[in-house]
Amino acid sequence: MWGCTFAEKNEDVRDHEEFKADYLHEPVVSQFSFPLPPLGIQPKEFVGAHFGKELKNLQFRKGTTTLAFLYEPATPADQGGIIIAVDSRASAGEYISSKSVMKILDIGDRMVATMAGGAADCQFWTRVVAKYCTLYELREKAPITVAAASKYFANVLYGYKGQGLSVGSMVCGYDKRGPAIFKVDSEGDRSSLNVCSVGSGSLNAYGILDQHYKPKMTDEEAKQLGWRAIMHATYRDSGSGGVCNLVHISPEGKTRYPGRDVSQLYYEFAAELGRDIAYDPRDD
Amino acid sequence: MSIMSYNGGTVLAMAGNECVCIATDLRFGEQMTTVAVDQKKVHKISDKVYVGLAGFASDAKTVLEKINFRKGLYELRENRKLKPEVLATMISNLCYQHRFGSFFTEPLVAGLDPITSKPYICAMDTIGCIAAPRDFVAVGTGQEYLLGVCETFWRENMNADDLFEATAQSILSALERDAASGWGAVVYTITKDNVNVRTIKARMD
Amino acid sequence: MDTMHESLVKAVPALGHYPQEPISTGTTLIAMEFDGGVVVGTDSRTSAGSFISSRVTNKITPVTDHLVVCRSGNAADTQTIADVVKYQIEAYTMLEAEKVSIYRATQIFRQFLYNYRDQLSASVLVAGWDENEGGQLYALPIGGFVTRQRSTASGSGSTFVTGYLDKNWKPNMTKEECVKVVKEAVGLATFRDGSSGGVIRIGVIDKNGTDIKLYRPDGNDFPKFVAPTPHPSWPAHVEAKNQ
Amino acid sequence: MTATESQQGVLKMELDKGGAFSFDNCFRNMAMCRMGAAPPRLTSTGTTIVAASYNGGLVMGADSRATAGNIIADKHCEKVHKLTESIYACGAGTAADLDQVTKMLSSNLRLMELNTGKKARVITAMRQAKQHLFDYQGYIGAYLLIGGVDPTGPHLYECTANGTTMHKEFAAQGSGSYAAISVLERDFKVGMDEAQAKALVQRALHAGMSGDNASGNSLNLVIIRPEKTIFEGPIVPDFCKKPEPIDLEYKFKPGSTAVLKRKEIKYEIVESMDIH
Amino acid sequence: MSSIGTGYDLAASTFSPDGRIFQIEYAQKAVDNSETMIALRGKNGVVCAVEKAIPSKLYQENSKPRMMTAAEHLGLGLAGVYPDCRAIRDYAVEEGLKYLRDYRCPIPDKKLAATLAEYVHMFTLGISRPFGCSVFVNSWDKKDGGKIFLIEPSGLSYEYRAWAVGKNRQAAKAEIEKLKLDELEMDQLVKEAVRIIMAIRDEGKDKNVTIEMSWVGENTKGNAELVPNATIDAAEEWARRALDEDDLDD
Repeated sequence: MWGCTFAEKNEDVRDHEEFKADYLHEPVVSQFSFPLPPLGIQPKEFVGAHFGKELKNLQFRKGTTTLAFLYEPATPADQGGIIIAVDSRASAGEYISSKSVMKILDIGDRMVATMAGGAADCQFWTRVVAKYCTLYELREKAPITVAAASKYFANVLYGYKGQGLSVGSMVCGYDKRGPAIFKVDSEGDRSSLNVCSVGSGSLNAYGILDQHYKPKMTDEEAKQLGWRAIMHATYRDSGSGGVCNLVHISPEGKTRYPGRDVSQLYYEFAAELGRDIAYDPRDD
Repeated sequence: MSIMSYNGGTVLAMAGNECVCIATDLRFGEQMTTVAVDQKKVHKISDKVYVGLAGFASDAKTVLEKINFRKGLYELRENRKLKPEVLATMISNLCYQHRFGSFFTEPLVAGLDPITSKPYICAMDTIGCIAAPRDFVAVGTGQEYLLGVCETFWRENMNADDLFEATAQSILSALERDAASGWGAVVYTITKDNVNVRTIKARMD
Repeated sequence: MDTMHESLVKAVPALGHYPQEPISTGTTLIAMEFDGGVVVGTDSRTSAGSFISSRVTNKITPVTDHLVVCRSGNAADTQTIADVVKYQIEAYTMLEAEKVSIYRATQIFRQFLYNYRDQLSASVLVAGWDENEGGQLYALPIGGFVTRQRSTASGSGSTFVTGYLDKNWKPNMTKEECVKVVKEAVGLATFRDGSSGGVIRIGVIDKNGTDIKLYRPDGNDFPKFVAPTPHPSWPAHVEAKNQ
Repeated sequence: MTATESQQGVLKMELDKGGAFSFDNCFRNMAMCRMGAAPPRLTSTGTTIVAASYNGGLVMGADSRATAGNIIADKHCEKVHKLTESIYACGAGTAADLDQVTKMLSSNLRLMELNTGKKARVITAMRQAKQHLFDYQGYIGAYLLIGGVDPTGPHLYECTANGTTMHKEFAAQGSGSYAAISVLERDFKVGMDEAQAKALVQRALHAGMSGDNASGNSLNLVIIRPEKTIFEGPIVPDFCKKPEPIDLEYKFKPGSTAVLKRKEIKYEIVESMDIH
Repeated sequence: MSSIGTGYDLAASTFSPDGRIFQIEYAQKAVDNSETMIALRGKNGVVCAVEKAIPSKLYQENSKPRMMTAAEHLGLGLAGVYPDCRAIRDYAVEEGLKYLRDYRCPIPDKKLAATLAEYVHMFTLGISRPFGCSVFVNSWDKKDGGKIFLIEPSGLSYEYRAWAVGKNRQAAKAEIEKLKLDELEMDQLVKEAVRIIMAIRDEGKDKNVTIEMSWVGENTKGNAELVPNATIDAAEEWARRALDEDDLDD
């Protein structure tokens, strides 16, 4: 399996490796493999050619806004850390297939991954990563770093590059090195960022983040920024909507906040500005 | 992607007792992006006759202009008010004239007979096939969701208030599941005395 | 997009889009000249794909009292050709106060078939009688080529019976002999050809006009054939046990 | 622009009021198609239509479902079109085409009746339909059963979109025709009486409606006798009825919908429309 | 042509108060003034003869033929304004070819005559001037025998047993009527035709004239051909003797 083949084949450690292989039954991380079509058929093209790109139940769940950013506490009363905020819509074409998808998936106590792209792809591979991380911690007697977890994730995705996986994930967490966000996608990209947004509504979210983000914020400011950015993204992007789920990861741990209806957020926002957003019926 | 869902938008009409309701969403998009939230798809043609045009926005606009032109010509020639049936036939013929190169818009007509106040609603496909049931019609991206929900929300002989609630709740339900429509909705309740236009609270995502 | 898009013209019955298989007369047409007239014989099957849309079609279309046209190919095309040519012949007959000769009528058919050879799928036999030339039979395959024939077969069923016709045609046949051979040939063709079938229609055109007779498969005078019975399909050792 | 020029302009616009097809959008539509936009669905009467003649008359019938893709676009659409008092046409195919073709036929036949002072004949209707449809080479998707009684007796013709016509004693068309024609082939007899013919047509329609996704809801019948035409329908067969009536009424209390803004449009009271 | 046009003769589109179209009558006059042309139908063929003046010795022999063909089997004899004759002949050939292409058989004489008559008639309706010529259409086939059609400038077309047009048509017709045409063999017919042309010739004008002649009949296998000069010369010789005998009888 892809995850298992990245052991260093260094001459010096080979004996040790062989010994381990022979006498220590190291847990196998994942024996999963996709049954692939024979004769070099590419699944993606095959589905496209034979069922058409228009077919509704083959349009995988897409359309999302996810964001995450790091911040430092502005006052000693604040904790700082990472804010992760996402919408909750799953759509297939114009059809909203779910209004309440949890797009922040746990990887560990202080680590989460967000999902954007194919929902099934994200959920499945996040589970594989989580399993790897757990086994890693059991084996190494120390929690895995965000960098290592995200690298494993990126390697897995790179192995399937070009076969039609659709994943855009942010692995966010607090480890011994501090807070970190790694953006990972199905093209094999992996990059460490302080402010990050992924999904069809990401550009809209970036607009808000870039305007209002400060490296030092109070916890409340940071949460407001997360909600606000998601709300604005869902407003412009028809692929995003529902409620805004928000997670705050601080040095102490992970806090999940209940979902807030983005439509409600928008009405509150408009009221705050005193702007009349209700359509005024015009005469014809 | 179908050209019919490029801009998005949904129109619904329901018939009651001497009243009809016609509801429209307000979104104007370009595929996934919402460009404007003040684009109603329902247009007044005469006092008691309204037309809804869902589909490709630029064609909807062209067709609306053609409809208004023909309606003007009709009133000048015939010197009488346009009945909703007559308007529907007019639009049907207009659309069918473009049978082999159609406008990508599905017209919907709702109104009351100017004299008898008999409600009339109908929907068409892009080449002008009229379907005029007695209960409700819907066109646009949310059509499939609307037809389902209206089956239960519609009742015989509703008065104007009940009809408004049923129409508003139907379109709100459809907007819950249709990503290409929404961002506010307007309901026109046409009775023999007046037309009530109400902007209802809808989701903004 | 454009509503004439290929996918919209094709049949999707499950989606309520109604099939548009072209209706064609996959046909057997047999005809023979005799001294003083012509005998034509046809089957009566009209099919749209694998569906038999009519089993009692009359493929012998009268154009004048002394002229018939036997149609094969796309049904709509051949019907229209017959209609238009009939109209032209009637118009000429009136304008010129003279009967149009069979040869010239054939040439009118040819003009049509040739001018629209790219749009139409039609092949016809023109059979008739006139005072100058007597009984005449012309074959016009797709494309507008004309030949006068003493004995001919066309349509999908013709391949099965050309040999039979070659064997049974002889010079100076009488009307009765011709009718017998033609009927037998149509019977043979419908027996083997999947797109021919139904009843047999035999038309005789001579100086008295046109006389079309119909033979039903359940009638006594319908040609009957017995196909060789098959051998049992069991292997020899199983066959032995069965006995 | 001089006065005459502007008059001519108005005149030209007036003339653009229907009749011939316009091909203005064809190039644009084909270009958009190449850009990858999918064409809209058209309503089609994926249908079962049936007709059978009996001793002296004719029974014709159709289901009432119109479909657009998988949606039932109309549950009670009228597929039995009246052409004249004693000639009717049932249609299958593209719904808009059927409406327009039958409308054209009925007006042409009526005009002819007024001009000649005689009742139109079925064969006239058939030939008009055939020539119109052949002109458009099948692109007008109208499949018709044209039947009626005229002074020469009862006649039934089948006319396809390509312009093929056939005279028949009994016929079925539409996506449900395979089921319907089987029933007709089995049970049709020459010289039936009216009740038998009506029962047969109804049975054939039931077969089509239950066997075909695109047919159903209810059926309409027309019985054409030499002296009188009787229209019956809509008849809802048992298997097309809603399995359970709705017990629970979804009735919203007034005020359940949040209204953000409202406006009232009053009608102008106009005593008479004087337009100068 | 007694009355003067008084303004009603300026175009073929105008009737005179007494119901005549002068332009057509003038066109007919152009034919009446031209050289005499006769056509005779005998037992098994048709001959057509015309007397032609030779205006100058510098002309090539037969430089202005009046006997032409519309198709192999259809002889045309054209009397009147010469360019009009050519135009009619071109049209006739065209129609003949069109018919051949459409129906793969030669155009029937009757059909060509009707077509030409229709064409000529069209020019009498006022759009242009009428044709100033008359056309004999001559044919022969085994079944129907010989046929003579004449198309006049008015668009009239009749079938004749024999006919004459041109300057001395009355005299020629008087001569023709004396013949028992149905009994005449082809060579006899040629001789009689020449005799008639010579008999009606204006006194003292027998210099610088020639006879052009075509025939179609059993002897030509139904093809319309010019009569060979030798045959004409022989016929002239015979005719001269016959005429001399007549003179002696008087």
